[in-house]
Amino acid sequence: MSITEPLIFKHSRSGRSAVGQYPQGASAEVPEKFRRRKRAALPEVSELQAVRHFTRLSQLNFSIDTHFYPLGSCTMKYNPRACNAFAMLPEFLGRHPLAPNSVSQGFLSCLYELQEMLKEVTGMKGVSLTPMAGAQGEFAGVAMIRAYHRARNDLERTEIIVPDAAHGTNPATATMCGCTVVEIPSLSNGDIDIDALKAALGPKTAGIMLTNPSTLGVFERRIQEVAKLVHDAGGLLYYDGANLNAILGKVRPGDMGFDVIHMNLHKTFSTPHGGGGPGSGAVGVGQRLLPFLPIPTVGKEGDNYRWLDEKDVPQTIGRLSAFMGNAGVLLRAYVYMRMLGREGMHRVAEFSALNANYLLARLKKAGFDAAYPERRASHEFIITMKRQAKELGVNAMDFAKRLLDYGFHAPTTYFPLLVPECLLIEPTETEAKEELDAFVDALIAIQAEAEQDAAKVKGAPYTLPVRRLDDVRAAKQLDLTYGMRNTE
Amino acid sequence: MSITEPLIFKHSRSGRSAVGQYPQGASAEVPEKFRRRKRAALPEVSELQAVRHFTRLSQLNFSIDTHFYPLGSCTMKYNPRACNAFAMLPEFLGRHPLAPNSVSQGFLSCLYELQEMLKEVTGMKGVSLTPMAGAQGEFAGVAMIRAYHRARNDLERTEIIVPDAAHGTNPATATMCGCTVVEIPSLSNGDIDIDALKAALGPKTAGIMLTNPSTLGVFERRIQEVAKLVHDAGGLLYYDGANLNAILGKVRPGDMGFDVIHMNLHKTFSTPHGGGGPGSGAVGVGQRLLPFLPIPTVGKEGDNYRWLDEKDVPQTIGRLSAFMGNAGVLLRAYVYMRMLGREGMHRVAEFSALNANYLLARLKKAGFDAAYPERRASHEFIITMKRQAKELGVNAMDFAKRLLDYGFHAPTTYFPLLVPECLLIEPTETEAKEELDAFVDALIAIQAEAEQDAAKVKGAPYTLPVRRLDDVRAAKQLDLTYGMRNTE
Amino acid sequence: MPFIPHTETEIGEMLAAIGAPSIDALFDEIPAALRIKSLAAIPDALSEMEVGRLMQARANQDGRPLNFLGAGAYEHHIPAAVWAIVTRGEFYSAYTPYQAEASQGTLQLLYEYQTMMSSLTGMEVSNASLYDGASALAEACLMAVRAHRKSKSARIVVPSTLNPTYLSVSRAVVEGQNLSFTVLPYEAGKGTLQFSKLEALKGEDLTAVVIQQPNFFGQMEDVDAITDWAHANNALVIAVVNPLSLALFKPPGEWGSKGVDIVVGDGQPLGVPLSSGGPYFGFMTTRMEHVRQMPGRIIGRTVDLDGKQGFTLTLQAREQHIRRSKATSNICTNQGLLVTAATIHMSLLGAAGLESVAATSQRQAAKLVEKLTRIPGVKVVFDGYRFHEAVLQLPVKVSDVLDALAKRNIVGGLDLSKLYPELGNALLVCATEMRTDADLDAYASALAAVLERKP
Amino acid sequence: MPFIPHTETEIGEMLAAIGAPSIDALFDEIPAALRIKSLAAIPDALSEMEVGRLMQARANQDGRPLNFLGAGAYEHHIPAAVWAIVTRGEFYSAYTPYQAEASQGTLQLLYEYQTMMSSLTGMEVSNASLYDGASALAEACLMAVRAHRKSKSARIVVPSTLNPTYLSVSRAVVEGQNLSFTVLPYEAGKGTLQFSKLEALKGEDLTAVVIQQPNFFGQMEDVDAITDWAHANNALVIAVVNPLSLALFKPPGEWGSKGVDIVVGDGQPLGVPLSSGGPYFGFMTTRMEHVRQMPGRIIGRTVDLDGKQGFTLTLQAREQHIRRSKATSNICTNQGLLVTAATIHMSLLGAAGLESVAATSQRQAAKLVEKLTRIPGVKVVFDGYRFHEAVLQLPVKVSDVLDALAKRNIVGGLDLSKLYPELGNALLVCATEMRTDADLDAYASALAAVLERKP
Ligand SMILES: Cc1ncc(COP(=O)(O)O)c(C=O)c1O
Ligand SMILES: Cc1ncc(COP(=O)(O)O)c(C=O)c1O
Repeated sequence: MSITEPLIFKHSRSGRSAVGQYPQGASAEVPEKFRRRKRAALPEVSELQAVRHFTRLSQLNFSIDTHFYPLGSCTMKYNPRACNAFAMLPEFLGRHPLAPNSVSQGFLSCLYELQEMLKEVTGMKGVSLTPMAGAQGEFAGVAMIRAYHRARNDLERTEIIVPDAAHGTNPATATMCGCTVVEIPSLSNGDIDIDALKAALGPKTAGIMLTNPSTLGVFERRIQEVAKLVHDAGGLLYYDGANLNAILGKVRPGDMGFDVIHMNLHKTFSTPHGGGGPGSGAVGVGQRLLPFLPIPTVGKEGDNYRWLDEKDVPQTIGRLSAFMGNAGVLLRAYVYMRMLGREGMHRVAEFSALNANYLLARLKKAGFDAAYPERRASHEFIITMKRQAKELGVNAMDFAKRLLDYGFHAPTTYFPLLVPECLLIEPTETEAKEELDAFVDALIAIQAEAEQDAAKVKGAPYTLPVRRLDDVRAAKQLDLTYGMRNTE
Repeated sequence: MSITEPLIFKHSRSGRSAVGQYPQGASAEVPEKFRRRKRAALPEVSELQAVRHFTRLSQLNFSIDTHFYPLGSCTMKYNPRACNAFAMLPEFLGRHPLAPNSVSQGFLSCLYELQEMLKEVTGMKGVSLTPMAGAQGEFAGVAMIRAYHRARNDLERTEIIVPDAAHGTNPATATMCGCTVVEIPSLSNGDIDIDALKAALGPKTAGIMLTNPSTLGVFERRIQEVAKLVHDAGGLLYYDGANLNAILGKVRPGDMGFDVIHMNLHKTFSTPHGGGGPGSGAVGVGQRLLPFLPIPTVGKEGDNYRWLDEKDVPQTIGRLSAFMGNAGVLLRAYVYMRMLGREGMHRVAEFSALNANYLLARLKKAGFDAAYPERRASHEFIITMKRQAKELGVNAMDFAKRLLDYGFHAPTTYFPLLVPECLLIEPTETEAKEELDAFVDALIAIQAEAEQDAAKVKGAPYTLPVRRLDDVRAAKQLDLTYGMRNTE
Repeated sequence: MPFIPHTETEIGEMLAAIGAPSIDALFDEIPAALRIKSLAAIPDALSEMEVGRLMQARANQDGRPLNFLGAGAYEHHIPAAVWAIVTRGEFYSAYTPYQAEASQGTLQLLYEYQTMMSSLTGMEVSNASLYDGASALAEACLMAVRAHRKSKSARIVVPSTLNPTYLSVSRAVVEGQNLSFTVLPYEAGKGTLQFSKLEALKGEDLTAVVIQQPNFFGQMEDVDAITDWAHANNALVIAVVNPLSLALFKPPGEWGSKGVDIVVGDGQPLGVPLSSGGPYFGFMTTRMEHVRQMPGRIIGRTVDLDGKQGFTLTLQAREQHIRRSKATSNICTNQGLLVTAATIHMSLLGAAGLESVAATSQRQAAKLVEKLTRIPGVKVVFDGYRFHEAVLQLPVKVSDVLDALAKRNIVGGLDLSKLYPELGNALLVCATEMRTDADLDAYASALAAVLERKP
Repeated sequence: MPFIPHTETEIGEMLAAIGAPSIDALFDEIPAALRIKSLAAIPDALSEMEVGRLMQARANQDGRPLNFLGAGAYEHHIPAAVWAIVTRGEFYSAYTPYQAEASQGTLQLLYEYQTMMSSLTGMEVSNASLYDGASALAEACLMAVRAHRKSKSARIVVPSTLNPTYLSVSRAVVEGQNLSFTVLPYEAGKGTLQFSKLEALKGEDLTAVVIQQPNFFGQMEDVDAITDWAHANNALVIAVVNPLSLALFKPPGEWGSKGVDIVVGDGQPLGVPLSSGGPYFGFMTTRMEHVRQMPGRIIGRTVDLDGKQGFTLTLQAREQHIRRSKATSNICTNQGLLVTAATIHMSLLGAAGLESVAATSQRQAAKLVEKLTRIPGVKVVFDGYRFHEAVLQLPVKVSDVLDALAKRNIVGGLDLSKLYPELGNALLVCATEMRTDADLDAYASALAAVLERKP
């Protein structure tokens, strides 16, 4: 089928245009000093050409709607179409973000109830929906931790402790918040090194950022002890909710002792990832951080909903977006939660764990090396290709690329950084057993290929629109816009 | 990329289900004698599985949105997305077909105006939108012709004259209407054989069915003479509007002397063809046939629109559909016509003719044989591969199949039946010159392949989900439902 | 130029290649006298934005009344996924799958559809759709005449409980072909076929008997008895069914001792919105022995040059493009996209889902009848088992009531007084799973108010 | 189980393979005391049909008022094709294109986007999006500090005509990093930066000067003079622009004698519906020399093993997943799907289309101002050239007027009285090409009525 598509600029001809799409005959008298002299080099194409071009481009992607996509830490589960349909009702799409409350009660009620539901599933006391992705949620969380210490005049607390398994956004966020990062190692069983934690804690400790289950795919069993240590040292606990899918309806971050959490609604609450975004990083806080929540949030008085702002939350860390974060994503999450309902929440963790543990069991049985063979998988787990890399010269990336030829998106590769040659595999609860079985079969087949003909695996993929791309060249001979280089 | 997809039944597991899609806990007490004993063997799949399955299936299709699709006689032009969006407004989708006129004025006004516009572009006096496809429009037309003669007590007129170039629906329709078909030949220049026509005409002549331009891709130049002959003989003229795209805004069937016409709204008026339908075969009539129009149509009294039925059109040939034909298709056509506007109507024929004549000129120059080299192309034209079939053993079908590998949908093959080894090529007005050029290049390349390695072309396609299919086996070893044969 | 990609330069180049002085010259074979001067009645072009505004204004005029009308078109929940996939360009903008290799998506889907419809109706084979339920019945009558060689009468027996429009359409379509219809009355008080009238036809040459189940009144016919009677009297049986109801009810393939011969109906309840009457789709299934008499496209599974499974149009020798004047029907374009919707819809709901939808619809309709008949003067006309529609008798003229209800934003049902004058002020009402209890209450109180002539 | 495909049999088989007695056992590493007992506050599951009804009811509460609000979010026509393609599963449900070979669709589109945005803003390079316009400005300030090594002050000069929320967000985001903002007042009567106040900063260590064009009042700043002044005084220049306006106006890359250094803004006017405030997307373009300081993802063109062109994420060493605490930003997930919309939108409209939309918007806004200022007591506050927004003075409290207008189904604009108390009863109004003359008249007569306290 169509396996490549030229750049849109190749379809462009001077004077061509989809004129039905804009008002005819308008012109503006722009004073010379403000006037644009030369039109931007946007493509000039017909409507059909644009539709055909972008439809064809879309077909070059793997996606949940077309492929099993076990990308660890990313929770690529089914994005219900209903969420999209109902979030895109014309009234919601047409609503101006600053429209008066009197013509916004429907929208506000959805957000309010979403806040309430998120409080319930996380065990938190307050929720702000404004952060626009996980990383911005982290920012909000750490900024609140800092604001808390500052409000108590505890000004020395600028260190954020982060396990080595943490996602890159954790340390990057700490830095953005003006904190310094103290990294602590993980034990070989995947748990945190408590001794290292103890050593790291002190009067400078602002807090710790944890994912639990961690990105190693295992649950931190001594979480209560960790919480106590950190709290006793005067720090607060931040929960990176990227892995909330693993525990939804089973255990709540608030009950584990966390003071603040962000939730990737685009993971656990199944809003689509859109090829890179948008997401939503709603934050939840315990009692201590309530005064600092980012604004706006939605309050309810009687039957009336209204925005809460600096007047209501005077100690707020402020605004993180021009309006109300990724409102449309919030509506999608709301619809999803209403469709799951109470029982559905529990099932999320149950079946994501069932799928992960089943896949792990089958892969172990097939001879693959689990990074933490003695542990339960959470909703994801790690296998390492260290042995294959050493013995056969076929590494984790080679397996990943070859999986594409077999019709599966690759797991997350080389993350977390501490496990060599790792594949972080997250099947999610919405995949059927036969899909998991087929994935195991593919890995077994690739293993056999690697043993017989390593070069074949290393040359993969073969059946995609392009073969393996030269990343080094991409970074060295920068070609970031059409026309930047003399390439066609 | 994904190149095959198992049958949906392969994804089915007993007890699996997308339970969010239906009410839970309902059951009906059905008396034993009416009760279904065994559930139908519908697939039992999750929502994700269904979405993934059908999304993947869709990717196996060529379509206007993805490929140049020069399928002669089918007018595969761009289907504006706006037509779909506005025809699918929730109010239109939710409207019950039998809802009272008082809550239907918006919908009725669109249909009324569509009737008026179609009258204007065809030069007819009345229009009924109810036929659900071209063939049903033909049925309506011939039935009206019969009704006309019968109303005049001219009961012998049961013969319908049809040129050999006619589409199969023409003779099939005549038969369905209880007429006998008299076929007349075409001349080698593509025009009708007037002598044969004269010979065929007589007291039994009910009428003649013509496409003009004909399916040979040429305009019948002596149409006025033909009209006079038929009328003088007491017959009526039926215009098969499948080729209206060729003359839209240039010449009107009514002005040529036709008494009745059907229009394929799914061709000229760009409603999508949906992989086989729905279409719409609205009919227009001149004065003589007005009393016989199929019902319902829409009338206007003052500012008020209402359905016209047997009370208003007592001589009607009746109803052809349970409600109002393919209403949603009609709305799409209405939107399309409003977007084209007056000037746009003229452009349709102009640019479809420009594209066809350009393509023909280039192909002739490249050495291909035009079926009617001395004639202007209309919106389409025929090349014949007779020479290639004879000299190289590579026939029209081989060229067609190989074109698929080059990323082009094939032209219509082996129709009209009278031109051997023909390809009927209709580029439509919405294709850009470079697309036509690329198509010519592909045909030239295939010609070269045919000369060098005929077997290669005859083995085509190679890059599609399947290679050439065994049609004979399909018809001999019938396998029409999953489970009919022991095949997997 | 909307939708036209040509630049001035290109037009020049193309004319040069053609050797024509102007675009106009391309039309020089058309007699000059015939050329259009102007299309004065066509309005100026609107931009997409403008036409969007226009269409929304038209849509607003009609609004979104609460609907209790069925009568052959039913409002059901359609999963959001259905039309999101149906409108994908690859389905939406493809032509009929003539080039099988480039149309495997549509072809495989149609094969899956044929399988599902055959199973739902309990028959062996299905075609890939006809226009709608009414015209499908017309085609079924013609097919019965072809299939039943021994019968010379071309006489079709239909009950008056058949959707009257289906009969009108059938009459119109078979008009030229000398078929005749014998309409049998229904049993007063029961609303089902008067069996004695059928018995009275014993010994006559009947080509086929049509049975609609549930019938136009929503009542259940004694299909087993009718089927067996017809077969015993050498007539074929054509079933007209609501496909959704088959999730609950015995499929036509099991009616009587050997099942019916042809099944038709409208597929609309399977994922197609009401949309003002169309596009819907007609379905048809039959026994294998009749497959060559079936009109419409049929898809078969076969293998490719490498022996790999694939799908293609088959038995095309029945069709107009091959057989021309001897084809089984003139149908060419069918309702493919709607079949796409139905196939996805059936896959998403499964048999369990359809059953639940049907059961809920029936329950809500029963509740509706109960609530409405509590209003003084409102009565149920027919006894017996019903699906999701019912005929009610009102104390006053039905059309006045419907007008008054429409003002209250309720589409209250179908006035039967013209179709069945003998029933007096009769109203056909319907409720599906889409009508909540609150909706039913809203109707009941509106109707009560209207009947009391409250404002 | 909604969205869960597992059958009872499969659950059993899977547990057996795992060697676990129950699903519950899979959670045995979680301390028992912590396990959730119930989630009482979560309501029961709704079916898709039910939630659809609920959401439509909520949507109906808000209705579809006629909108004259801009202030950073603008209502424009979006071609139907845009979101039909954007919501295709392959775009909608894909993750970030980490596996380049399986994501060429998204990657090529982003490369095309980068090209378009660079050209539109007159800069050399673009990233693949940030969250929104406000947070993009915050990132630009941080980037300026990194890029301008010679400046030690981390001091950013902003005009008070900058969208006040953009300043709030920037303050919140850079909070921990010791940046400072110096806010300069606007010229009364003109509504543009008081240049003398800028002059007064001469000689001080300024890291960057921010200019918004058109500014928050819709007025046009003297961007050339400010840019040149900033560069002459060793400060970088950050432009905040409405990308649509750039179809008419000089791009930031051409401001002053050498153009600005960083351009940011909100991409919403390019194909993204108002949608209650988001998701929108922030864009950022810059000079090549600063590319390594730019936050966010960047796509590069390269070749594959066979030398064929392909696209991939590049310069990842700037990003958090590689550089961790030393990354240019913590951003990971961005607003890819909105960029998809914008890229399709820009392709459909082209430069000519955007220009026409911008010009029409400006014309309609000018007409609106004219119509409204005919009402006694309504005045324009600022002279000078404007884009499609304007500040009006009302004779009475603005919030009361807006409430009264809302009752008439009109969203009348933004009350400036809290943000700019010195302006008194000031109202910021906007019109785009979506507002017809009839719409403007409707507003004018509603406002007149409200001001006369008519019912
Ligand atoms: C463990 C973890 N933390 C944080 C993030 C950041 O979330 P986002 O990408 O929404 O900013 C991610 C997502 O990639 C993650 O996997
Ligand atoms: C010349 C001609 N006539 C009639 C028809 C029949 O139209 P339809 O397929 O809509 O029934 C067609 C379409 O295939 C055609 O090309």
